[in-house]
Amino acid sequence: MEFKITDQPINEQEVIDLVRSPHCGGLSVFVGTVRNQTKGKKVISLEFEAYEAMAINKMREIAEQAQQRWKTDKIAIYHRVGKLSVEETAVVIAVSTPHRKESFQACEYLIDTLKQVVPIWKKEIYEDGEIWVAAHP
Amino acid sequence: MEFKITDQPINEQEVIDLVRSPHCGGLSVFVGTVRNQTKGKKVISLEFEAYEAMAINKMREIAEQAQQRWKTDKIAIYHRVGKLSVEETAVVIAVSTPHRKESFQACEYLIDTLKQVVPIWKKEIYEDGEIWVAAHP
Amino acid sequence: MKLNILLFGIARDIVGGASLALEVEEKTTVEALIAHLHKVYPDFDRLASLMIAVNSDYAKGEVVLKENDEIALIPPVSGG
Amino acid sequence: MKLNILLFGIARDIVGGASLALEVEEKTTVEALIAHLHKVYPDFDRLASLMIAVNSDYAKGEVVLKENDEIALIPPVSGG
Repeated sequence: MEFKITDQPINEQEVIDLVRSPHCGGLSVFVGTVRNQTKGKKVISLEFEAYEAMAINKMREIAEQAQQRWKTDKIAIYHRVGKLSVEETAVVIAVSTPHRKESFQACEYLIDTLKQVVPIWKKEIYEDGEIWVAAHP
Repeated sequence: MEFKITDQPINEQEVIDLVRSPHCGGLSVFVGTVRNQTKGKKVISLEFEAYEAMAINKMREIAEQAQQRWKTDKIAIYHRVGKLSVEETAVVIAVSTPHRKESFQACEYLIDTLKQVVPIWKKEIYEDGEIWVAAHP
Repeated sequence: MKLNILLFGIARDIVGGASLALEVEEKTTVEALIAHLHKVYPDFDRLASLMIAVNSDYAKGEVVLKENDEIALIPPVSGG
Repeated sequence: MKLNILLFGIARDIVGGASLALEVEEKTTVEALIAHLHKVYPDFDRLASLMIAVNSDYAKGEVVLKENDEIALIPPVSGG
């Protein structure tokens, strides 16, 4: 298992190659990219901040849950921090499993759960202001 | 939409970059790789053969179905032909959608349906013989 | 009329070539062609399925074949 | 005892710094610390949630804090 928080652009190929395995036929990847709008409001850029030590711990924890539940072979999670422009990659999750169905399920579980528990924060920057996403009810 | 049948190694990054979009936050990728065994039997290599013109037609057809059903933004499908070794990539499907859930659903639909309708054939080569996969009941 | 049938995968192995030239009656249907092929190559009986594609799409049994159609024999697919 | 609390995201903006040094009573619990912070910084009341992490994991309210713990304030996360 490989986990990384980085302020450099993420190379998706690198993350994919980390989970390639001779035992696996299925390899699912989720790439989270910066969208140019949220609820109709134009987004200029995003800024991500992480509590790095804990973020890596929680990534490992959710990866171990996925490993137990779906018997995944390898898992890699890379998350970017700092300022990102539209279309840039914020997160890459890659999972290999012997059969494909499990790779999809584990990959979707990992991104859904990462968004709930991994201590990373996203600020959306608009033309006329900025907001910490999900901070307020 | 981009579809390709190629006898050269597939670069996953290239396929991912084809579907990157400013309108999308979710980008799902499925990579089918050569597994070292099938039902406990050791696999040495795989050989893929395609009816290329029809394969591209059917890829476009299933991509249009996915586009209609999940409002996908961009879809790319690359399939390798020729002889492949263990761990090599046979197929890459990449899908971008505004929100992530649809990217997973569309990507899984595409690989499941590709396996049912796209005219590509796989021969598994063992130490002591070879077999066209799924040919016999 | 003369048909040229493209062969792939195990169908190529059974027939022993990448294509098959056949002389058939005018207005031969897909279903008649399949029946004919099963008779000449009994190994086709052992396949899980055998379909005909006409001009790059799966064709139903009642479709009538024409001389210039691109015809292909499609044994069970196994891509991905 | 003295606590040093790491601050992230909107919590950093509310407090106005990357960390907060606090003098608290011995055996202060997570829940008492949260209550104290809400009193000093009322803007925390407007957040969807506010949690405390102790030594890189979420801590329950009854956990007793120690001087050398790594303590962090966790406003609603939004990674991915």
